[in-house]
Amino acid sequence: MKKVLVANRGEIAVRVLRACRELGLQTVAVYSDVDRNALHVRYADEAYPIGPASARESYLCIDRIIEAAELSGADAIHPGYGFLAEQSEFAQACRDAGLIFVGPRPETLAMAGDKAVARRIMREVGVPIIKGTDKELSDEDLVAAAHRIGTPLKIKPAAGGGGKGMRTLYRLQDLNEVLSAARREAEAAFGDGTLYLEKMMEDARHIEFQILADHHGNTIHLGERECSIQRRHQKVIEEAPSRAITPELRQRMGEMAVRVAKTADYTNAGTVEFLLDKEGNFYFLEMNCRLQVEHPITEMITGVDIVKEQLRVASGRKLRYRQEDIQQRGWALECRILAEDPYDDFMPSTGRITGLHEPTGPGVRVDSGIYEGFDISLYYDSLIAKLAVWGETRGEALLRMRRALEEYRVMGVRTNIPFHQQILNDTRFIGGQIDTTFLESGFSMAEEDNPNDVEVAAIAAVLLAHRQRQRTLSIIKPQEDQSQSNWRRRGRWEAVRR
Amino acid sequence: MKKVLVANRGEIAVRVLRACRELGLQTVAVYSDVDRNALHVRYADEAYPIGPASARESYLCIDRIIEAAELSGADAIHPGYGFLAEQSEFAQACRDAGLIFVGPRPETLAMAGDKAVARRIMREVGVPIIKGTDKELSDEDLVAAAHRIGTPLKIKPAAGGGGKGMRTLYRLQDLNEVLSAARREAEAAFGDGTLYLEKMMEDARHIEFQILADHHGNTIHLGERECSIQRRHQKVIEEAPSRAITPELRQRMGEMAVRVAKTADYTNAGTVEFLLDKEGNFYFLEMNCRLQVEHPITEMITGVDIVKEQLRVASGRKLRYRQEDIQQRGWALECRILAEDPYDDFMPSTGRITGLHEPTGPGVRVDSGIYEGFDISLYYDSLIAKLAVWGETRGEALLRMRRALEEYRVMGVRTNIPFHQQILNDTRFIGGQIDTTFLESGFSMAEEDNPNDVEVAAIAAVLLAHRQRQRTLSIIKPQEDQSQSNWRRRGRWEAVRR
Amino acid sequence: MKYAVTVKDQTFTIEVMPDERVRVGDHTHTVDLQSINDGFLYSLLIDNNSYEALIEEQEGKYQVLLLGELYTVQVEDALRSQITRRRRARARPSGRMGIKAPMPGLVIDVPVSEGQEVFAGDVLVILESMKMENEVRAPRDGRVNRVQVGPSDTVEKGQILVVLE
Amino acid sequence: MKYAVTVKDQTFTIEVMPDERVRVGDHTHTVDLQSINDGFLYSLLIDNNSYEALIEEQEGKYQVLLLGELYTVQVEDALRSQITRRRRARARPSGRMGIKAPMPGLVIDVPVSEGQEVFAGDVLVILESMKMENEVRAPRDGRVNRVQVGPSDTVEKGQILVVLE
Repeated sequence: MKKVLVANRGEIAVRVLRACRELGLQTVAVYSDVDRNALHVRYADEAYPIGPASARESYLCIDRIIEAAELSGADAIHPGYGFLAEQSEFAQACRDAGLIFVGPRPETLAMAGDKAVARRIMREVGVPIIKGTDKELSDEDLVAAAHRIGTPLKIKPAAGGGGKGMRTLYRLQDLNEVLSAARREAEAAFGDGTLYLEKMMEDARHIEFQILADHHGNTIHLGERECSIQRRHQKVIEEAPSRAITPELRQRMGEMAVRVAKTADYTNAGTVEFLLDKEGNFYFLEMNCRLQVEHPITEMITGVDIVKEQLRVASGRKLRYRQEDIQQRGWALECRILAEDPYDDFMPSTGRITGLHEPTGPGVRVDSGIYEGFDISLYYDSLIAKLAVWGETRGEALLRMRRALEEYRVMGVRTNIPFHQQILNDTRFIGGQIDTTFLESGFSMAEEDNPNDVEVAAIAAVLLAHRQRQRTLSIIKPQEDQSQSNWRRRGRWEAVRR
Repeated sequence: MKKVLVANRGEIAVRVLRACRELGLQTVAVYSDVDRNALHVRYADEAYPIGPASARESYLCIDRIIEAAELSGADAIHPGYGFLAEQSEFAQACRDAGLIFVGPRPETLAMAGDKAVARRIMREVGVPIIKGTDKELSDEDLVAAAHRIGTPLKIKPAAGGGGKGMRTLYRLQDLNEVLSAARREAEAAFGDGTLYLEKMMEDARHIEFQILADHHGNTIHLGERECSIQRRHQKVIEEAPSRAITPELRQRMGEMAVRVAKTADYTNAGTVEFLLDKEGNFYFLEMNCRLQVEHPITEMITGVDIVKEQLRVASGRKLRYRQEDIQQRGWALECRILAEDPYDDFMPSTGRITGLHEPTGPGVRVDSGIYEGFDISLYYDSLIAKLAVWGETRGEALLRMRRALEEYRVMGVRTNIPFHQQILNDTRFIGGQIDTTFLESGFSMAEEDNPNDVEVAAIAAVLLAHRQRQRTLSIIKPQEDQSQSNWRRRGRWEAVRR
Repeated sequence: MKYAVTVKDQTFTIEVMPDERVRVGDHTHTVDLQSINDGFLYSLLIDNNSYEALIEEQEGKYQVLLLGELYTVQVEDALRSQITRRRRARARPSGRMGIKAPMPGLVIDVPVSEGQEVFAGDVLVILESMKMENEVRAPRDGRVNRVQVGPSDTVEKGQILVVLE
Repeated sequence: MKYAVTVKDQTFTIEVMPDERVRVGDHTHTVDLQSINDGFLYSLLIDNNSYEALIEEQEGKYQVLLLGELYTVQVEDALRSQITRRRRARARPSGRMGIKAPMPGLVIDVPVSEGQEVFAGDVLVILESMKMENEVRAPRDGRVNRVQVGPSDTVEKGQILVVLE
């Protein structure tokens, strides 16, 4: 393996490019028309355009990506997460083109990728699963199954991952509407509208185990991540380890995760997701056959560079670690930084990043796909960066995360940073009393304000207003007009340059 | 301890403020007139002006800092490094004002702070030292001593630290000139022109041990740092651990470092510097009675937050670690990012930071005192940031550092980043064959160029020139004039606002 | 210069004095507001307390993001504020109502047609943005007067999608 | 449009063609230069190879920082370049020479006086900048014609400190 094409964009493409570079591998980026100046294009050794902005015509186009790999002479493709990462057709196309696919075999993807089928297979080898459906069903059969299982229940895309396209159903009469919306979204996001149902477990935690497996029969786990803080089935904050996991439970769940991976004949990095109830019972949810968004927190507590290990394993090497080599140290937290406005119902926010100051310093890691001057478009995921921190204890990590969030400044688009800040100030979160309903039950953006801060905000606004008024009254009026027409002219110049 | 005043500026003030914030302590910054918008002022809860730009009238003014502490109700002062950090008068003034000084006792500072005296005391308790002088001497006596010791020799400020004001003497006839320059610089930097001499050891490594000591008689070390890559006696790149140190040698040197600290009745964090020759003999150089610039690499391999431990120890708590709790993991490197031009004899470079992109991602830590829009002035140290990386092995750390340096973009001032990049490409450095003369003997900024890169540079320049010419010829001429006058107008507006 | 400053339901009378001071009620504070990098970011010292705020002006109001909280601040000339308030009281929403796109996006579906009766909460338009579907619902009962977009149209934030009457 | 481009002692003839291509010698390349954030930073694609360069124009030359190396590039109209070169050859240094400050700083000492003979390497001025002393030395033998600064003056980079003759 000498040259790796990264079939992705944004922070994860940058993450993979960094790993390649640190291994001395040459790198190839692919990009859609709106991503010419994206960070992954800037960081790669080579870059190939693969189509228009719409992901269906670029990042989801298997042919164009394989073509770019052939043009560039790449001998491997890393798919990142999302887009084509878990599509067995893509892994198969790589194999057919003689390219190493940095991920599991196409056969594994086909099996595990259909979450409904995966449920059945895991049940058969003794992995506990939640009540639900476990094969492709027509709408009619799904309706029948829903009545059998009862509400509340989850409707999930069989081809899904990352919480996309999931719906919760509380009233059976909403079933038809919810089914068609979920099918449409699944089709749009994964190119496959197959759905399955799962009884919703209340008061449960989302616990997942990171798996590494090589082509020589070695499979290990790197411990758990707790991902219960979710909004609309999207993980918002993750941590590792979990407060709910004792060493004994870690060992049992870890062994079960390894069994799941071995059953799926798994290779490369993957994640086994479980729900854990209050009694310590756990249930297999699904297997994510790719690098996970939240992999950095596992890297921070184990010292293992998961992406580098993916590349090594894919090139045929043995795992560098045995299970007993994996030692956890300290505590890590991750906040997903999304371009959405927590003060306006989490509406996506697009536009140019006009100012950016990312937190740094001890114990802080930022995986970012943006920079000052970059345009956030509406075409792709709203995840613009991940902020992860490490601390010797959960307490230190929490305080460090608060500090880092306070330092974070993004101008030009709205972000969910204030949302994270409020979660981190919530006493239940601080106490570790969390489950997957945390954000839906009883948590809302604070209404109560510190009276001192209200006055500070008032003073800040009045000083700015006063300054603007003074400027308008005296010298600066012409200056402002000038700068506007300047902008307009620059717009014209940009148009000419293209 | 509830509120801490940080008597410093730049990256180290930010570092200390972060630690305070993460411990829930309130923070107070002090600032000179040119630092109103500096990062440490922005990050602190409170900020007090203490005088004009010149450090002598602000950051070195004990009275003004004590006054700010009293005005703000701070109960502790952290001095950072440099400025007043090692001045016993300052520690004494804190004590007299009833403030906790986050550092050793004034008595320890007075003793260890005179490096010449410290040499004598350490020799007396059996610590090996290099041939030289060990008390305050007149110029006449220094000349006599120099003749006795012989060249090459080092002329060092007794009150010094951080390599400032050190000179190397190769020819005795230059002695008078070098002595007066060294005295002047020492006077300017430390307010004390006392000098001492030390025989220069060739082929030696600079190895230092990090010490932590509490007020209850517990003293431990956190292992070594290798700081042999120096230019004009300024450390440029540091690493931990050192390739030259075996576990057995680490134990012996560590025990000696602890003996030095105990002899000095040391409390808080400090560093014991040694020279290590090729035969494995080591010699005490000096004790740095403060937080060290390069402390992050020790933090990265031990997991100990040294600044937080400083604050805890200063408030009277016991050390949280015993010697056997300290486990090293992996390898860390640090590059000091300086505002100086490696292509123009390392001349200081000042001006406004017009663009900044700091590296992030796995294993990368940046401690920065700047941001886009900040003005680098000529009044203070040229250290604008520290880039540290961690890897499982030295090889991984090296490759990661290269990757991070490639990502680093500073616009508006020149930096020594290209210098670091070339050191990291040097085969001797990669092989770990380094000593304190590394940069002076046989290393220079590369003259040889990759022919492909030469052509790329030519194409880049010609495209820009062509674009500018097209612009001048057609539409853009008025635009350029406009934007210039716009700048001028903005300058005027700034003047009005003040 | 005196201003009436409203944050949520609180109104402050703040006097900006010429010498870097403000008076809020009976208290006088020394203030220093500095723009950081000519953007929306400001460093503010009030009597040696250091704050940092992102301030954006939107439709005459100031959105102040301070310590993780967003404050919408309205600043009016103290004299004129009474007049404005009276004028505002007169303005009333008309019977016709344009439903705006809450974000930029691609129209996936418009499950209503012109002339159709709709009830509050009914889905009017389905927009896709950043890979998520978002339903634009009717804020009140009414009849669809005009449908201004169709499937696969790209819309800007604030663009009118459907007019209700 | 043809240019003569000089980097160190190499000269390339580069033709910039209208369709995002350049010809260097016999080779034609597809190129795409994009300014990142309107600063000095550029992203450059040459036949799908991705580079990033900091480019600053200084005194008619381009300083290109690429992959940790600094290249000083001179770009001339291919036709005019010969004329320029001839003209340059005629220009010669005069006997009088202004010694410029290599950086901004504070003057600590000027150990020479007007009329004094100096030798190459002698210290003319001691400047302090960023806490380090820097000695400005005579680049050749000569006599001090004028001393234009004194101790505790603040000087800008490029300002003439001393004139040698």
